[in-house]
Formats: sequence, C-alpha cells, structure tokens
Amino acid sequence: MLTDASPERLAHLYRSMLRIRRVEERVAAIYHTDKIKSPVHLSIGQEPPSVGVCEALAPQDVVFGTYRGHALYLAKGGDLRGMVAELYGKVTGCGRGKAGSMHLGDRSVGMMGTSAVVATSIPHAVGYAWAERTRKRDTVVAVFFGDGAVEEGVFPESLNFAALKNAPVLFVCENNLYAIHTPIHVRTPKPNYCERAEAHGIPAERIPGNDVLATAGAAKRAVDSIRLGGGPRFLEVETYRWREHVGPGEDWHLGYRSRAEGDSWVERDEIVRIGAMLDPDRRASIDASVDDEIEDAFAFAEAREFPRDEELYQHVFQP
Amino acid sequence: MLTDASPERLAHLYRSMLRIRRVEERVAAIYHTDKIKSPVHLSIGQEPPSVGVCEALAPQDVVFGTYRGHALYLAKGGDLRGMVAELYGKVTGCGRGKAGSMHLGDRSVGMMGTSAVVATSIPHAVGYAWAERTRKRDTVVAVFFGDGAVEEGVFPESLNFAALKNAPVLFVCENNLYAIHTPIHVRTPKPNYCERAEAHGIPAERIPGNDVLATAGAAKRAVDSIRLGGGPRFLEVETYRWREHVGPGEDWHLGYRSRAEGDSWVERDEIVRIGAMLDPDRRASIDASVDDEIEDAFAFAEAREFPRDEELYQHVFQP
Amino acid sequence: MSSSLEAQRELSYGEALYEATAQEMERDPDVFVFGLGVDDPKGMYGTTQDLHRRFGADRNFDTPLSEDAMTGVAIGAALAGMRPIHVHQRMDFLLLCMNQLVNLAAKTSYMFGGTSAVPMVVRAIIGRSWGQGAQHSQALHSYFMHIPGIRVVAPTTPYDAKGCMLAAIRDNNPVIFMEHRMLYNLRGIVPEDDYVVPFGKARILAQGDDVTIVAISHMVVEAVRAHHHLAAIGLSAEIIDPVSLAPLDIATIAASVERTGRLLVVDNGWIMAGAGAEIVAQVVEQLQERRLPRVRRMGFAPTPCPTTKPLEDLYYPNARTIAAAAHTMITGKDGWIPEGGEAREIAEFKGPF
Amino acid sequence: MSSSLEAQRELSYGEALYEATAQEMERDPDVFVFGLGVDDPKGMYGTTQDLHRRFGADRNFDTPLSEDAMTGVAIGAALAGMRPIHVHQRMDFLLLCMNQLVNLAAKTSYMFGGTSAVPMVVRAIIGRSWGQGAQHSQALHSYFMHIPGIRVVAPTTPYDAKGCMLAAIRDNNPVIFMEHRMLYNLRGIVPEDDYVVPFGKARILAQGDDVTIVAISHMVVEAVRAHHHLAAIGLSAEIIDPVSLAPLDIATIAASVERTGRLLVVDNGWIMAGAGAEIVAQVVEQLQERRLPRVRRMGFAPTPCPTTKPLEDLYYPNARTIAAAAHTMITGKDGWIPEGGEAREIAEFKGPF
Ligand SMILES: Cc1ncc(C[n+]2csc(CCOP(=O)(O)OP(=O)(O)O)c2C)c(N)n1
Ligand SMILES: Cc1ncc(C[n+]2csc(CCOP(=O)(O)OP(=O)(O)O)c2C)c(N)n1
Ligand SMILES: [Mg+2]
Ligand SMILES: [Mg+2]
Repeated sequence: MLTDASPERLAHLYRSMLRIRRVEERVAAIYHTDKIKSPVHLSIGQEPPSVGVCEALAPQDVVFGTYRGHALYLAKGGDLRGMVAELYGKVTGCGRGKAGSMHLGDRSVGMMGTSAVVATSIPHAVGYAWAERTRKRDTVVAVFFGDGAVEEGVFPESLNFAALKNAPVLFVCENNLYAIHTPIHVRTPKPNYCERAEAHGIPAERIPGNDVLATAGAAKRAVDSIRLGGGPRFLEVETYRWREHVGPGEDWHLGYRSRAEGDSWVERDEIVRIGAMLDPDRRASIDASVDDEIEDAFAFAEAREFPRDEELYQHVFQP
Repeated sequence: MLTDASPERLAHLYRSMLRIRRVEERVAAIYHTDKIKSPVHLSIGQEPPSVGVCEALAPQDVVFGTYRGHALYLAKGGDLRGMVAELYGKVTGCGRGKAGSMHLGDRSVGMMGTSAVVATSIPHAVGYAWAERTRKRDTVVAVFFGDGAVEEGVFPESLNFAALKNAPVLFVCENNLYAIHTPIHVRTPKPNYCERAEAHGIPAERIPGNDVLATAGAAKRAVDSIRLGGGPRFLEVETYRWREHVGPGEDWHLGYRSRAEGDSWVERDEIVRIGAMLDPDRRASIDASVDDEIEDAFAFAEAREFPRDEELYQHVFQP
Repeated sequence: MSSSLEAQRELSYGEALYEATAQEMERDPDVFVFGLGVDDPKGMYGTTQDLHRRFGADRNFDTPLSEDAMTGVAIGAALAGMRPIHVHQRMDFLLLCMNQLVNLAAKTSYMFGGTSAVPMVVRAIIGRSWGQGAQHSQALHSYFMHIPGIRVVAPTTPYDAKGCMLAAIRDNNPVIFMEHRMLYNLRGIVPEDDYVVPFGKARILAQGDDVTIVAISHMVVEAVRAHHHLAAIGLSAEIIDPVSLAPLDIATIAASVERTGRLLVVDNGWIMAGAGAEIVAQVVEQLQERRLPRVRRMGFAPTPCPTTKPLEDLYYPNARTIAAAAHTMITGKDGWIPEGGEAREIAEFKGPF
Repeated sequence: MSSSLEAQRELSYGEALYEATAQEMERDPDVFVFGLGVDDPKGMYGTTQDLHRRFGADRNFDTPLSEDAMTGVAIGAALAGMRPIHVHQRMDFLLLCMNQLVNLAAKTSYMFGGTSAVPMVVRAIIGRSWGQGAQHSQALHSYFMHIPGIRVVAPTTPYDAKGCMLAAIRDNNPVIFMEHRMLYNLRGIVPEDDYVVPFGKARILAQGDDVTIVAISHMVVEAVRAHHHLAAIGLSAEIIDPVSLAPLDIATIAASVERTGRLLVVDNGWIMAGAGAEIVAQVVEQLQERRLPRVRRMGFAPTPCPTTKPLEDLYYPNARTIAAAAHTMITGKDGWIPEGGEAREIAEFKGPF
C-alpha cells in the first residue's frame, strides 16, 4: 500500500486509533467486574471515521456525536482520565458521573456533546454552526451519526436548514450497515444517502472501506470548503462494528450478520494497516505510551470518589 | 387550445371545479355574518389538483388531506349538505359540528380525513395503503399536502417507508408557492421536490400551470401503475391560492406576493379555460344546477340545529 | 417624561412583549428571534413585527416548517452562547418538538455535569378563538412543569409579560413562555425601563376571605371578573395568578388558602394530571398539619376542543361559571350563576388566525 | 390438563405478554405488531419473538428509525380497520411521536364526529436499569392521562399483563401500554385461556388499615415489599395497584383511604404534575365532605436520571424508602428505615439493554 502521508502524520493517526482501540478493549475486559455500571456502545473497528475527520478539524472546531461516542471524544482530544472516571461513575468524570458512557462531552476541546436518542444532536450542530457563522467566526462544526439516524425526520429537516443558511457544518454518517440488529435493506429500499444530501443542494461524498487516509482527505477538502463559506457538506464513511451493539462482547451467534462478513472487515484492520506503514520501533514506542496512558487513566478512575449524595440535586438548572 | 378529452369528461371536470369555486365564493360572501364560526382556508384557484387527481381514482380509493380541504372533500364526492352544515356548526354536519372547516371527512366516499397540523396525515395515507396491500385489496390511497409540508420530517420518513413496503400510495404536493406568507425560497434553497422523492426510489412528476387535464393524465398514469403493484408515486402540481391564507378575503395589500404574480394566475383561470371548451348551453345548464345545489345546501345548513349540550361529551372514545 | 408619569404609561400585552424583546435585543447582541412567520406582515400579533428591520434579518427570521429541527437549532445556537427566542404560533405544535425540549434542552445541563447551558425561550401561543378546534387550542404547560430542568411561565398582565420576558431571555435555562391570544389586546401599565419579574413569585390580584381562586393565563382575567360578580352578592374571592408555574410559588397560595379555607383552581387546560392537580396536591401537603381546605378544580372539559360555538362555550370555564363554582363552594348551595355575556376579548376576536 | 390445574400455571410477565399477543393474532387476522427490533434475535425480551415466524413477516416486522411516521402508519392502518401494536424499546422515544399520539390518534374519533376509530396499542417500555441515564429511563404516563381520547394502562402482574393486553388490543381507542423492564422476569399465575382485565378497576394487592399505598408499575412490587417491612413492625399498609391510569378507579382508592386516613402515592415517574398529583387531588375531592386524609407523594427525584449507581439509587423510591415514608406518616416519627438490599430484579439485571 502506497501513501504520500508523512511518517509524522501516520504516527499520529496510528496513535489516535490505537488509543481508542486499547481503551475500549480494556473497558470490555473489565466490564464483567461491574465497575462500569453504564451500557457501553463500543467503537472497536470504527476508529477511522472519527480519527480521519478530526484530523481535518482545527482546534477551535467543534463536534457533536452519539451514544457510541468514545472514539469521537478521544479523537477530538477529550481528556482520557475524565472519560474513564465517567464510565466508573466517579465525580471526577467529565460529566461528574451523570453522563456515563452515552453522554461524553469535553467543551474544552470542542467535544460538545452526544445524545442517546438517535439523530437528535444533528440539528444542534446546525444551530451551532449557524450561530458561529452569524457571528463571523470561522468555526467548522462536524456532526457524527449512524446509518440509522438518516431515517429520522430531523435529519432531512436539518439538511434543509443547513443548506438554506449556508451553515458551516459537516455531516458525517458512519455507515456501519446496521442499526442494532437490523441491516440497512430492511430499513430503506435505496441507501443512497449521498443522493439525498445532494437533493438538498449539499455536496456529498462516500468513502468506502473504513479507510482513515481517504476519510481524512475527503474531510480536509470538505472542511476547507466549508471554512471558506462554501456551506454544508456530507460525508458517508463506510465502517464496521466488530462487537455487539451494546456491551463488551461479540455477537456473531445472534445470526443477524455473518461471521464471514465480519471477518472481511477484521482482516482489513485499519490500525494494523496504518501500523504497518510505520517504523517498527516507532510503533512499539507508541504502543507502550498508549498502554501507559491507559494504565494511568484506569488507576485514576479506580482511585477517585463517587459523587456525594447532594450531587443528585445539582446541575438541574444553570445559575 | 386543443384536447382529445370527450365532452362528457370536460363537463365533469368543469362541473366539479365550478362547484368548489361557487361554494367557496358563497362561504366568503356570507363570512361577515359570523354564521360560519370556523377559520376557513379557501381553495379558490386551487381546484385543479383535487379535481384532476380525484378523476383518476376509483370509488373504492381513498384520500387524505389538509385543513385546506373543501376542494378535496367535494372532488372526492363528499356530501355538500354535510359540509356546509359542518361549517355552520350544525349537528347535521359531516363531523356533527366538531370538525369545522379544517377537519372535513366523509368515509362513505373515501374522504378519510384531514389534519390542521401540517404534513401529519401523510403517514396515515401510507399506513392505510400498506394495510390495504397487506390484505390484498387493490385500493389506491392519495394524500394531498402543500409545499410547506415537504419540510416536515414526517414527509421523508413517510416516503422511505412507503418505498420500503411498496405501498399503494400517491403523494400529491399542491405547490402554491407559499406557506402562509412565506415564499418557498425563504424556506428551502432548492425546491426540487421530485428529486427528493426520487432519492427515495419513488418515481415523480411535476405538473406545471395548474392544469387539470395534465394533472388528471399524470394521476391516471400514476394510479394505474400503483394499482398494478408498482409502488408509490409522487406528483407535484403547481397551483396558486387566490385568496388570503385563512379567511374570506384577498391579501394583495400585505405585500408578501405581488398583485402581478396573482393576476397571471387569475387570468389563466382553469375553470374558464375548461368552460370555454364546452358547448355554451351545456355550460349554462351546469352553472344553473351547481347554483341550485349550493342554494339547497346553505338552506339546509341554515335550517338545522346546533348540537345539544350532551354532544360535548360524546365521541371522545369509541365504544 | 418624569418617572412617575412614565410609570403610568399603558401598553397592550402584545406591545409589552415586543418592547421587552426589542430592549433586550438592543442590550445583548446574542439575542435573536426566529420561528414560522415572525417577520411576516402580521408579525405575531405585532410582538415581533419589524425586529428584522431594526436588528437585521439574522436576528428575526422565518423558518421552514420543521419544528423538531428548529428546536434543535435553537439548542445548538444556545450551546454556542446565543440566546434564541423560538416562537410557535400554536402551543399544539410543541408536540412536534417534545423530544428536543424534554430529552435534550431540559437535560443538557445535568447530563454534562453542569458544563453546558441551554438558555432559550420558547414562546408558545395558546390558540383559542372560535372554531379553532381540537388541534389548535391546547395549552400544554403541565407537560413542562413535569420535567426537571425546564422553567414555565404564563404571564397574564402586560406588566408581567414584559418583566417575565426579560427574565426569561436572561435565564440560563430553557423557559417555556406561554401566551394566550386573548390577552394580546389587554392593556395595562408597563414601565419603559428595563425590569425583571422574577420567577417563582405569585401575584395576588384581588384580595378576599371566602375562597382562594388560583387561575392560570387567560383564566386569571375571567377569575377577576368572577371576583366582581361575587363581590356584587357580598362574597369575597382572593384571586391569585401564579405567573410562573415552574418554579411554583406554593407558599403564597397556601397562605391564602389557609386563611380562606377554600381553594378553587381554574386552569386554562385539561384538569386530569394537569397544573391544577399539582396545585391542589401541594396545598394539601402544605396545610394538612394545620387546616385542610375544601378544594375544587375547573379547566377544559375532558374532551378534545369542538369547533361549533355552542359546544365551545361549554368547553371553557368563564367568569360566570367560575363565580358559580366559587359560590357553591362558599355557600354550599348550587344553582346561582351571575348574568353576563361573553368576555369582550373573546367576543371581539376575529383573527388573525 | 384440568382447568383448576391450568389456573395454577405460572408464566413470567414477558411470557404473559407474548401469549396474549399471539393468542389475539391467532383469533383476529387484523392484529399485527411492529416497531424497532420486534423481530430481532432478542425479540423485545421475548415478548414478540418468533411472531413473524408463526404469523408471517407482515404481522411482526421491524421498521426504519422513524417514530413519528411509524406512529402515523399505525393510525392509518387502524383507520383501514387493522389493529396495530406498536412497540417502543424506551418510553422516552414517545417524545418523538407525541404529535401523532396527542394531536391525531387521541382526537380522531371526536374530530370526525365519531365516524372514525383508531384502535391501536402503543407498548412503551420503561428503560430503567443501571447507567441508562437521563434519556433512557423516563416514564411519561401522566402525559397521556392528561389527554382526553387516549387510555393508559400499566399492569404489574403477569396476570394483568395478559388480561390488559387482550383488553387493549380489542379496545377501539388508542391505548398506551406501559411496561417496566424490571417486571419481565417476575412470575405469576396466568390462565391459558383468553380473558380480559377490564380497564378502570384497581386491584388491592395487600390489605391494611394504617395507610393506603397506591403504587404504579414497578413501584407496586416495591410497595408490596414495603408492606412486609411494615408488617414486621406491626404496621399494616394497604397496597393498591390502579392497573389502569386512564380511566382511573378512584372509587376503590378513595374507599381505602377513607378507612385508613392516609394516602401515600408512589409513582414510577416524576412527582410534579404527575399521576400522583392527580390521585391525591381526586382523593381529596372525593373525601372532603367525609374525612380528609393525610397525603404524601413519592416518585423520581426532581432531577434528570443520573448514571452513576450511588446517585441512581437515591433517585428511585424503593421498598425501604417507601416503608420509611409510610412509617413516618403513621407514627409521626422520622428516622426508621428497614434493613434490606436492592430488589432482586434490579440487582440481577444486566441487559439486554
Ligand atoms: C430515536 C431513537 N430510536 C430508537 C433508539 C434505539 N436505538 C439505539 S441505537 C439504535 C441503532 C442506531 O443505529 P445507527 O444510527 O446506525 O448507529 P450505530 O449504533 O450503528 O452506531 C437504535 C435503534 C434510539 N436510541 N433512539
Ligand atoms: C406543524 C405545523 N406548523 C405550523 C403550522 C401553521 N401553519 C398553518 S398552515 C401553514 C402553511 C402551510 O403551507 P403549505 O403546506 O404550503 O399549505 P398551503 O396553506 O399553502 O395550502 C402553517 C405554517 C401548522 N398548522 N402546523
Ligand atoms: Mg449503524
Ligand atoms: Mg403552500
């Protein structure tokens, strides 16, 4: 495989994806202990869309995501300790133990939030983008959602308004071919998402193969155009979830998708592929530093306190 | 103007449109008396879409509509006395005085109902159509809605499900260029409704010029295909509202649309155009019979009773 | 103009809303207004009219028909630090965006551990007037009272309309601002200055000893009329307007009821599991150690709203039926009902719809 | 099997729902089930599993993620004479289709003068279990109690689950059928035959003289446990399950409260403007001429649902806190709370989410 990406860049992409993978593997490994009392929707296998798109974003840019939000949170630079402590329900978590796995947010790095109700943060991204543009800031907003979200009415409503107002927003559909156990063709006769975006006047591009470099490239082109006032863009990134919809395990036994289909994606593991482009020593050093960072974050989470009882009543309203 | 439509057919179309026009003109004329205590959304000028599409439907076919529903109710064969009595709030009205102008229905002729919340009867039509198909009946369902309805999320959700299930439903968008006082371009950057339907795999056709024969022709092709199992179709019928959005009067003085624009539509009055294709004697006899029928319906409505107090509590639940 | 003269200036309820909005838009560039028809020739009964000309097309704009996404857009803009005012011509249409309001707006502060705020005002107009029917006449305030994280206000006077609007815009939380169409033309004294009516403080609009009538939104106007009907036969009703429903000033209400021994709640909505149920329950909870009151609730008939006038007249409480109910509570006798016609604002209303 | 043996057969709540649905699908070809995931490998906790294999893919089918349109589709199918059962994995998602439920389904019969019927069942599962958080744990039954034209049931026992489901499917009106996930594995006696539990009839699950505890959905189970805690110290609590919330059998509740003099309502939802407010208000209205009771309400804390376990434990009422509250009401003394751990069904629940 040939690429003109610099070693620095490849190292960055590798590190970013690996970190997500390893954190989630650790979550899965300890899940049986019930220390994490929060339903987890793992991104294992789906690291490329978040990592690729976030590479194209500037620090001041912001993102919105979903309950399957670990990858995005980390790719956008969210605090790892804050995330793991949140999964543990500790008061030092990024949501003080009120967010759990499904509502990770870290405003300090532009991770604006997530929702567990499918598709419902899409219009937030559009509103945020509209607000920034109206105030003459050059922020770009990216919003991530699954192939299921496309079927919710709020998605086309949001496309229409974004196009109408030329809002600086990048719509990113992570098409992993399933919504829970339901394959796309059971939910829509023609999964031509790009065409639907284009019917609203929004340029769209489909990136096959869970390819982080292709995703990053397409995202860069889109973000550049958006930042110059070119209006909203749509990306459909093909990807694949390796684990069960929610929970730590695999689910090939359920039979709604075939092991062979899964294998074809696992064999083409993007982390392995990009890792292979790196100098082995460099790769080993990244591996080690990622492990250390994760070790630290879990130790931090273990050591910290749960919120005290009064916390229950706090933050219902803003002062 | 040449047409190969038979005199019988032209007479029928003329009569059907004229009847709608004259009823509404009478409504407008007496509105100041406050005998009709119900907000009225007149179809004057918009007779062709309802009359054209209903001509293509069979008696067992059903329709769903909106608060601007007089034309559809009458075109589908709804009882005129029942409609006028309903506007008067009489217990002999088609909704026993509980429906008013906005919720006309007459199940005996397949006028299934209307909603005053924009776009919300669209999925009913899809559900009805799906049910009929599942039970192997060859009913076709047509649903009428405005250009504003296209922006509501329930519209694309409904398109998707109809396409998925191959439901025998005809979507009819009456594009009168405005939603209340808001022109289309303020609401959508690209009013390519047909493209949006096609992006869901639904064949679509646009009929310009408020043309009843062209509408009827396109509707016939669509209905024939639907009835043979060809799945949903979409028609966009261009039309124009002559009066104010709600109420009996004109509203050129408001300035949201120009008098000149309006004149161009009024000059090309489809009722006059089709009337001119008829033998003058025949036309005069239709005119007279329509007037008689209307006279009778208003006399009926005037003479009937209001519901008694107990009626307030009836029909909340079905037994 | 001297400030005492100023204090005497009268505005209509609609004008008061307009003034509050314009003043705050002047003061704070992050405030904007949007919603179906806000910049159209009728300008929401004048409450938004010309704001786009004064402040620019970005600060008072029409939208597509997409209540759900538009509510999400407001939330997103609020997350970006702006202060949206989202206007709905009919409160019924909030049913299209309940998810954004309840699952998102109301929960954002809490879900993200207090790190995010959603300051937004949702103006919800109650669509009463003849023949509006079942889908254009609902008042759904109890839906929002039910949800932690959202405030609900329903001012009745022009004075409160302005002060509550300023408070709502400045509040750092989502606020449902309920307005009744029959109130827009009512006039009252409104200071020109900027002032805030704090949430959580009820108003006693008329004093009395025989019964406490707590009324909501337009029913306050009818209750004040009922007060006069009752006064004419020597009965004295205290009239309380909660103004804000969440937070709810139960202390003021309970103190009054403790004195009068009778509570009549007149809601401008359905009774079952509504605001009136909450007010009765809280009053009883508060007073049970001291004096248990007689209670009664009035509100919409337990039916969808019919269109025909004779049934619609029965559907809504009015000054006469309120007075009759209070009379029965006080005297224990049924059957008295004062003379009188329909409220002026109802009789005169003929649109705009 | 003899019929007396038959009557002893035990099923889980989930199995009872499955059996009712399958029996009615057998009897009436117009009944069908649909909703996200109904035919997936987990089959809604088994309640819909294999119905598509037994009755065909048209009668138990998965849908796109389009709650709003899918509710409209159910209404349309009902208008065509079918009897849809629409299943929602989380009651929270009903917020996406409130418009169809409230503005359309509930009003169709009335708006069209009684000429149209919308028979449909909306199964709404309450998503409690650890870490579900703010958007996956709401119980919104009071929203539907508020609306004329819609029925609300929340059975707690397997017996009622089956009987209410059969009643709901046969009802000619929209019925919100609320199910709590923590109930699915609870077992009880369920006749094999077809039987209907009529709406509007409350059940007395335990008799007592000192306090009447009215509990809703899963809280009934906790209240019965509280009854035992109280019995252990010599206090006797009557436990009432309203089963159907609209219509509400206030007569049974009021008669009990008249006897005990105390009413504790334990809702499985928020308190403010909720079902508990309605029950308190109606009981007070009924009894005010005879005996005014002491009242108290319990429910979710007035906050969104937090995810961390220690706060979540405080958020929900449980057998111990219910017993403690009842004890205080009866004895006037604070401070007693029984020993005991978390309910088994909660402790053991680990999905499926
Ligand atoms: C509005 C709504 N409906 C249903 C659900 C239940 N649900 C949770 S995740 C999910 C699947 C979503 O699929 P997709 O958008 O493709 O995201 P993925 O999980 O594949 O990343 C569903 C149906 C939900 N959370 N929100
Ligand atoms: C969901 C909803 N939003 C807003 C309104 C207020 N409203 C009534 S009619 C209308 C315009 C609809 O325009 P269109 O669909 O083009 O129909 P037309 O009136 O032009 O026939 C609006 C916005 C409504 N009734 N329902
Ligand atoms: Mg997916
Ligand atoms: Mg239009």
